Amino acid sequence: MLRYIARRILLMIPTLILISFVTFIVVQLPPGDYLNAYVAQLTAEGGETVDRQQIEMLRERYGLNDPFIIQYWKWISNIIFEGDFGRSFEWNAPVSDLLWGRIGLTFVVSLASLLFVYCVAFPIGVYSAIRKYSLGDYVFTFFGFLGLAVPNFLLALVLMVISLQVFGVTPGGLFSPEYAGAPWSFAKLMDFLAHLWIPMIIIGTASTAALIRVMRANLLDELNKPYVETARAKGQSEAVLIMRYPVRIALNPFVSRLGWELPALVSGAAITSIVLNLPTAGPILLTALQSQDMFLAGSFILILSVLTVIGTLVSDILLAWLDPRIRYS
Amino acid sequence: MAMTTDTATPLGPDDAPAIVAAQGAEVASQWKLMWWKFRRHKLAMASGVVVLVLYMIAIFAEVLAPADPNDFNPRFTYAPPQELRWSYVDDAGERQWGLHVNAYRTELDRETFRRTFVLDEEERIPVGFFVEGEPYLLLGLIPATVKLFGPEEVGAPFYIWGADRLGRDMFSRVIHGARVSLSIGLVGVFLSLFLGIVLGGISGYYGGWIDTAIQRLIEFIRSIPTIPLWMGLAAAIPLGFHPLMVYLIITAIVSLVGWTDLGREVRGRFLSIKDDDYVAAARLDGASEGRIILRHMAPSFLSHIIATVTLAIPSMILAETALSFLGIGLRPPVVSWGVLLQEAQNIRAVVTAPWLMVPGGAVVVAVLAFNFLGDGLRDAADPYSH
Amino acid sequence: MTMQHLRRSVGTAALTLALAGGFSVTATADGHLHQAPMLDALVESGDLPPLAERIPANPLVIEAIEEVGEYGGTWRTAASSRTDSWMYRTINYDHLVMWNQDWTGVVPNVAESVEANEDSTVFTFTLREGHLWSDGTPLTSADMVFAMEMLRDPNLGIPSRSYRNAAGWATVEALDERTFTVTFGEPYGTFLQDLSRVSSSEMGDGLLKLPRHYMSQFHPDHNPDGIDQLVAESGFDSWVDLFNARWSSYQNAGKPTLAAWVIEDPFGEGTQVRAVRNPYYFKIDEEGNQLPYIDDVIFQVYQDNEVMLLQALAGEMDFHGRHINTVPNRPLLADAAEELGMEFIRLIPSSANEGAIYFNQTFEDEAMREVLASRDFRAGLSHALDREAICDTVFAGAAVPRQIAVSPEFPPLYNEQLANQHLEYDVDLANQLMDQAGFAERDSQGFRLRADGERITLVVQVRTDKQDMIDIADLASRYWGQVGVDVQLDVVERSLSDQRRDANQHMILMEDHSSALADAILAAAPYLPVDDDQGFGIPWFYWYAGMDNAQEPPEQVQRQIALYREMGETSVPAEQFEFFAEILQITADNFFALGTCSEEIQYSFKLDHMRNVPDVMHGSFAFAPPGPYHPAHFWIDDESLR
Amino acid sequence: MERGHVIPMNPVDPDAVLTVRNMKTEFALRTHTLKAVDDVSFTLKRGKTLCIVGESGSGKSVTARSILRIVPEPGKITGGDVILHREDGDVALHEMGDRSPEIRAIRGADIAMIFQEPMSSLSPVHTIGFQIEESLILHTNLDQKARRARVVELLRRVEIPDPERTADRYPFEYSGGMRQRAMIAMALACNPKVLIADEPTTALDVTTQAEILDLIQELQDEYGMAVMFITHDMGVVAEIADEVAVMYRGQHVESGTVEDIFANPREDYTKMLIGSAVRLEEPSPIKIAMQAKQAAQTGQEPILEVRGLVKQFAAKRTMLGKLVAEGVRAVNDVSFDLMPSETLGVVGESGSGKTTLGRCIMRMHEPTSGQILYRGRGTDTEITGLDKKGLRDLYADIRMIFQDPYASLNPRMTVEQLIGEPLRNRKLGTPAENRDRVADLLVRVGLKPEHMERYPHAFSGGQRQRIGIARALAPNPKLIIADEATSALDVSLRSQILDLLLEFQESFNLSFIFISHDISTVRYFCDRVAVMYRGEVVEIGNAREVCDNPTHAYTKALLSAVPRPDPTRRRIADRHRYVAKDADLLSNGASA
Repeated sequence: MLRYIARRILLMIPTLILISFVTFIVVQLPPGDYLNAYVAQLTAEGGETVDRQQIEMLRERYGLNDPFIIQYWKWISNIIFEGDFGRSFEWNAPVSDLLWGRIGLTFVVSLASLLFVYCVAFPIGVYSAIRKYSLGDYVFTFFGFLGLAVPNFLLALVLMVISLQVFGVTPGGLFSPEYAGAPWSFAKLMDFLAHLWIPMIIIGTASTAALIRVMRANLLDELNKPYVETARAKGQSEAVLIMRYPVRIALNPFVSRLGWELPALVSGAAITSIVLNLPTAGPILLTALQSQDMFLAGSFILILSVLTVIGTLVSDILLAWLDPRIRYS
Repeated sequence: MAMTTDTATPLGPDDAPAIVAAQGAEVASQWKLMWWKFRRHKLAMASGVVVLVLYMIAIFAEVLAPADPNDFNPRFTYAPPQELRWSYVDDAGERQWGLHVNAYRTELDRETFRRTFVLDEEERIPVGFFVEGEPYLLLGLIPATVKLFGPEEVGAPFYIWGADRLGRDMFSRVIHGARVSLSIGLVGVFLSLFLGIVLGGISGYYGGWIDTAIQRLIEFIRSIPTIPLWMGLAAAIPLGFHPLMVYLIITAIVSLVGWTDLGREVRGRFLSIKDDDYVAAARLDGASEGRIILRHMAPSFLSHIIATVTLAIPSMILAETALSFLGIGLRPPVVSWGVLLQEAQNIRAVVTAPWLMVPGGAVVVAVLAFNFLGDGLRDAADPYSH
Repeated sequence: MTMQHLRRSVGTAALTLALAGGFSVTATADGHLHQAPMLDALVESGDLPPLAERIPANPLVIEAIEEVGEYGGTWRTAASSRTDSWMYRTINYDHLVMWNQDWTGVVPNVAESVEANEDSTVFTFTLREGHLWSDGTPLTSADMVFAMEMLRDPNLGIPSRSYRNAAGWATVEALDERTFTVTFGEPYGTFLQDLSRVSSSEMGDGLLKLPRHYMSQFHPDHNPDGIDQLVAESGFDSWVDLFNARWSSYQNAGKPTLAAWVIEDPFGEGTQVRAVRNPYYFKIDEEGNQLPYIDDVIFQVYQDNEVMLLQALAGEMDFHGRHINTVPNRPLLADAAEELGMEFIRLIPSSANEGAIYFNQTFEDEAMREVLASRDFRAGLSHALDREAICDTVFAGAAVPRQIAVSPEFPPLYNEQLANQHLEYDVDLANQLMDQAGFAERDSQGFRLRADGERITLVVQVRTDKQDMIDIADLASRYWGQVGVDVQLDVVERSLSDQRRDANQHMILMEDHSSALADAILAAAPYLPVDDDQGFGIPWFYWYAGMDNAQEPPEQVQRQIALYREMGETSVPAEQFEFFAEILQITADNFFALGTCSEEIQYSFKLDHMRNVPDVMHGSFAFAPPGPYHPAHFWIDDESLR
Repeated sequence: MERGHVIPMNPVDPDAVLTVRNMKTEFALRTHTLKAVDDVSFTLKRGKTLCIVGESGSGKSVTARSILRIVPEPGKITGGDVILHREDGDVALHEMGDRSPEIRAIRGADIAMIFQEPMSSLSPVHTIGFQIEESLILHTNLDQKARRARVVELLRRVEIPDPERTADRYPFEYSGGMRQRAMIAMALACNPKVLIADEPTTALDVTTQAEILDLIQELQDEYGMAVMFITHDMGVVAEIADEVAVMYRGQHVESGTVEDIFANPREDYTKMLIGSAVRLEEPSPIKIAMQAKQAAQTGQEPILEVRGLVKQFAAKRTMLGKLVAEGVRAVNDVSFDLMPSETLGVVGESGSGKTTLGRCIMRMHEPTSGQILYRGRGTDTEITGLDKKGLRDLYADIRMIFQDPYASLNPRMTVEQLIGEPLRNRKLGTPAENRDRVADLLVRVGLKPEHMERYPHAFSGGQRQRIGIARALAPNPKLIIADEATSALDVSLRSQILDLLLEFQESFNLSFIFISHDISTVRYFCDRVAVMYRGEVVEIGNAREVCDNPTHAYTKALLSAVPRPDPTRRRIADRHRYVAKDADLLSNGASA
């Protein structure tokens, strides 16, 4: 088992290198650099004028004139050797100061949605496999797809307006104002959970349908495998034998999909966060990309990707733990 | 299995397979069998029809849309939908038949800066079929002026799905939006299909280190959260580009992520088929590599690919809306469902002009239809399985 | 309260702003000072010196707009980003001088008085005696000298327009503890006005944003020994990054300020910025109560203005005047107003134009420039637009047709011709003008041709972040199509748009401008090329500013620039207006740019319980509402919220 | 129909454990209702074995499942009585609901069942131990320790080595034989009165089969349970049955004691079944005739010479060089000659490398070393040296018939396209000519020309194999490699197909390499036979000699394990055993 994990971790390395490289290309693609955006933003509303020669000196200082590969190397080597993600131009702060809190919340939200999705998809998947082509099967399938079909951002906005008009509260954010600044406490946690469910559901709806289908399909394959009959011939009761054998086995692909769901959910979280005004990676990433705050944007994309790669790894390990065939080969 | 005797299923080798039951099945080709199997899938059938209709709409948008999607009208900003009526009571109190809508009386409230619209029971705008409209080019070549239906006098206010903030006809806009959104789905899918088949095919057919490499690549692409990737790439589009160019690039971006699923699918099929006896047999029949792949292998996974493709289209459509929402997708004057939704993406629309969210409905319908259709196709994809 | 003396001694044009009679604390109504209850405990415990020691000998006494208020409460509002001017205008508008409330001139604020010399090159400021930073450290001329040094430091690149002019950076000299001079190489008559406005950088009045005792530790020249360690601890790569991070008021709670509220929860992790009362604030009301009345200000930070709007609709915004106070949102707010007890405040709009269309007179392409340079052609285009329809459509009637011009609401600079020439919708006239301009020839599709037989295709560059402009451009292009002019929209992200503009690559540029009132003089770009915030002659501006890629402007434009320079020599508004009126006349004759609509209705909103907020304000960005109305003396008339 | 009552029913038969009367089970298919079990009656007696024999689709498995009421969807038990005679009185199973606790109390406790696929019948993700223990949990109230002890004991009883350890292993770590033993252990867990064995040995090699059959009989003697043994193999029937019930198309054809049935079968179908089994016991008459002819013409040189052929499958490694699969010598230094119009049989158990050998000759696998010399066309052709082009030509001379008539015919091509493929690829003649040729071939293999437009799915297994043969014959080959060509077919069909092949051999004097695990077909069909074991040819020689008095120990063991369709000559019990400790672990159930 340990060797298996070790091997998978080794295999991650090239992927990670590639990711970091592509990430940097992506953030470098847009024309111009941060300072152009900066000047533009300053001179907006007929406000500031900036000393062009000062800007040039800044450009020198930040090495924005260096060739791509050198910039990349500076960035990545700092990350690897010093854990220094560079500096956010726009925020005038070390990227790492901005990064972790939001990444953390992003993943809390994503994982919460993941949990939600699986908790919903599993029973429904099992049900619609066992009651194949029953009314319930169709109904669930339909709502599953409905969730998939409604764009997240639209759903988010409508939900917010409704909750304003019906309950008179704005569900935006992850904390109530009184807790926003406060340090973590039980009360804050409660408040957090109270805010969590709306984004959780909104983000979740998109993936549920797919997973229901996966569970259903797999279970259908398993349901008429001989070993089910064996168990039946033993005198085991339907409910127990279905959960113990086919479901247990159909679980594997269901779990192995976990790794692929994560990126989707993180993306969903990014968009939804913008509408719901969540302090996650999404909003800040968007602005960072727009203002070409490349180290910030780059680091966000990088970390998100790395974490999803790790998520995939975890799901693989989980799978190996679930399925002896993988574990022992 | 080598030595099959009858297991639970009563259909042993010598009961001729169940599929033969249908009339003339002995000479029924794969596609016929698939069609028979698909036909039994009612929901899929219905969805298939819906999809067909949607594409018809997209193709003949000019004919179906009563107005030019970009015709604005200051007097009818945020005009609510008009009700199509079949009859009315004339001054003599007689019920008269005749398709019409009622004109609005509208005034601007200087305090709230809202236009209030009151249906004018008196003034009727007769609506007809195949009426004259603004001239256009059908399919981009045939000059025509006829509209399927619309107000009999050109330019009379006619907003059955309401108007947007510039007083443009939502109905016409949604119809024209279908063109871009649906084609993005299609073009995108074909781009990814191309990538998927080429890379997945190579990967599956040759295997070995190429396979491993391509698998890594897929794994890698899939491990990058799509939205940030799109944000980055889309932010990189030179915005001076012609809208059409942007459209193509966006499609490319969307499919750049989408192809991986297809890649895996194709590879999977290739792997499973390439060791099948009948492929070996074909080789022993002296068939060339090319013929083996095209004549012997392709048909058996084509059907599966088609199903997968169908299931991939909705995600493309949704991706387009997501990009537009982020303001990094298509832009006006291009009219796509995504663009329309972005314009509905504000409280005012939700509260005071809900009809602006009709495009959302369109997206939902399209996505649902494609999914159910794909489902049906997938079930029918292998007519030889019992 | 304060008054402005315009003294004209023979042959000299000088200006002095001072506090009449020099108020003394005892002069307040009951002769006693009062402080917020929340501070009493601190004073008793000795954590805080008594009030008398905390405020200047002659604090600035604010005459309440409505009434003397009561202490307490939170001002709930919102912001959209770290660099959101709404924050500068509400809790940070304490410059050396400030606008007076009717926007006729400038009055002292942090400075007790200021005096300009004859040719407006030297300005002498006097600080208040015993004025303290929010951490209790005295405010002295030394702070000013240090600050100027920092502003000039080429390593840092701190944006601060006010202390630079055509001749470059100002120099600051300390005469004594409280008096110092700001000296410019060239006359800078509008210096004090410039100083009174806010800018889109949080710096605003730079001299007051860099407290020496705090910032000096981050500069190697002043802290040679400690700096390296500080950098190391901070996680930054260089002292520059560290310094630039530390001068930002909105990102570190630590930095002392002179403002009424001190940032406590800065930008960063959370979704809100919180500022609490500054116990050393230098303003009091007529009854000797130290301001501010309101305990703290909370800005909810939003990515998406729609969500911000929801907060307002939920009645969770006491007073707000940015992002969401748009015409499209008006109906929603109006609906909610009833039950929320919301009031609208009329903003006197300063809108030179919401859709100013600049024709690049210095466009590279020969043949095309010829087209753009034809006044008749431009006039023709102008007549081809049905502005009534456009403004009605895009602004729901909240904007009126006008060329790029000073608003009638500001008589001293209003120019009838500039505002209304070529305004009426007249397709025939339009065609006639363009024909006689020499572009009568048309191609098969009915589009007009240039002299060289090529089709005229106007490429209009618009910014993505301005939906109104995009709509206007979209509609305009249709009208122009009707007179046979082919138009292509080039919707471009802002920074790219500016890059192209500065590289003089644009053909036709669309921008929006305030500067329709007193601010016309300060942001004169729409009228003459003294800044790059315009699209008709970027190289002319380079010529004016003596930069590279310059082109010599035509004679009449040179005349404008000359007049502008002359205007710079006086600090007396009335005189400045005379010069500028002449400049505007030339602008009208040139007609390099045509306008579409200028907003007539601007508003912001507040809840009833928010008191001392005027019901009419100047809306111009440069005027920085509500800054000049002393947000420090706004108060919340609702027990439950205090 | 009255056949249901062929066995005179004696309700008070003291030994009767289970009585089945007029059982009916139907499957409602989309198009018609299939009577899978149609009015079947029989009795199971204590300590006796009832063999239900029949070909595919005869409904014997459904019968078994109907007893336990575990008929799969859309099956329905529509009538009949099933009565279990217990000490505490009779129990009417037919009155119980499919999911009722009553029936569940009986399943696995009174009546246990073992299935055909030892792999897929066990859950891959649960330990063998647990899966056995489950029955104990369900039907006994032993505590955990006791249950564990019982499991170990059971495993030991069925001769699983080192049961304490192996109990915690997963099925995929067991070999086919071991799995089936484990299944048996599971069935025996609660000392059932009735053991229903559904083709328990079909998927196993003969030697393994022999051992399993042994085991079952031992256990039966030991516990005195009644065994209902379902099989299609008359040999097995002859070996173990006390009574026999023959089924055909869901109907109960006839039954009686095993001796009666074999000695004087009444029904034609039974006769045919036994007949076709017995025929395979002797060389085909056609063959004998041919051999007589060949004896005349001597001094020919072989059409195919194989010398020192070796196939080493490379060990599989990951990118990081981790060993995934050990390398194996599937074929180890094999040499033989093949004369024109001669048939060489290659027998061996799964994993013996016989299939690999065939594929190496065709270059479907690249031989690691060795020579393959083909003399088919005047000149000598060194097959190992041929390039792609050369191979294509070769494939016209050497053809292959595949094992699985379902997998080897592309379901998406018409019969014409399938058979015409080699002609078309070799551009032999115009489409029209090819069409006639296909028609002709169809007739020769006993199908009709008008079948040309049909697709494979329209044909039964036997017919498909005929199509496969037609395809092989199409380009007038000289040598045909038949890999388990008849294994997938019912006994009655086998001899037909073999005879068909013999006809062709005669008329086109073809040579055959006939790969099979089934000794009887080899004896019936082959001139010479090579016995393979672990990649090596342990014995090669005249088919009859090898089959009747083998020299090599392994061959002996192999042959002696083959059940004969003759109840009077039972011999599996006293068969030779070839001692190779890990032989069991090596054979993996299904043949390669």
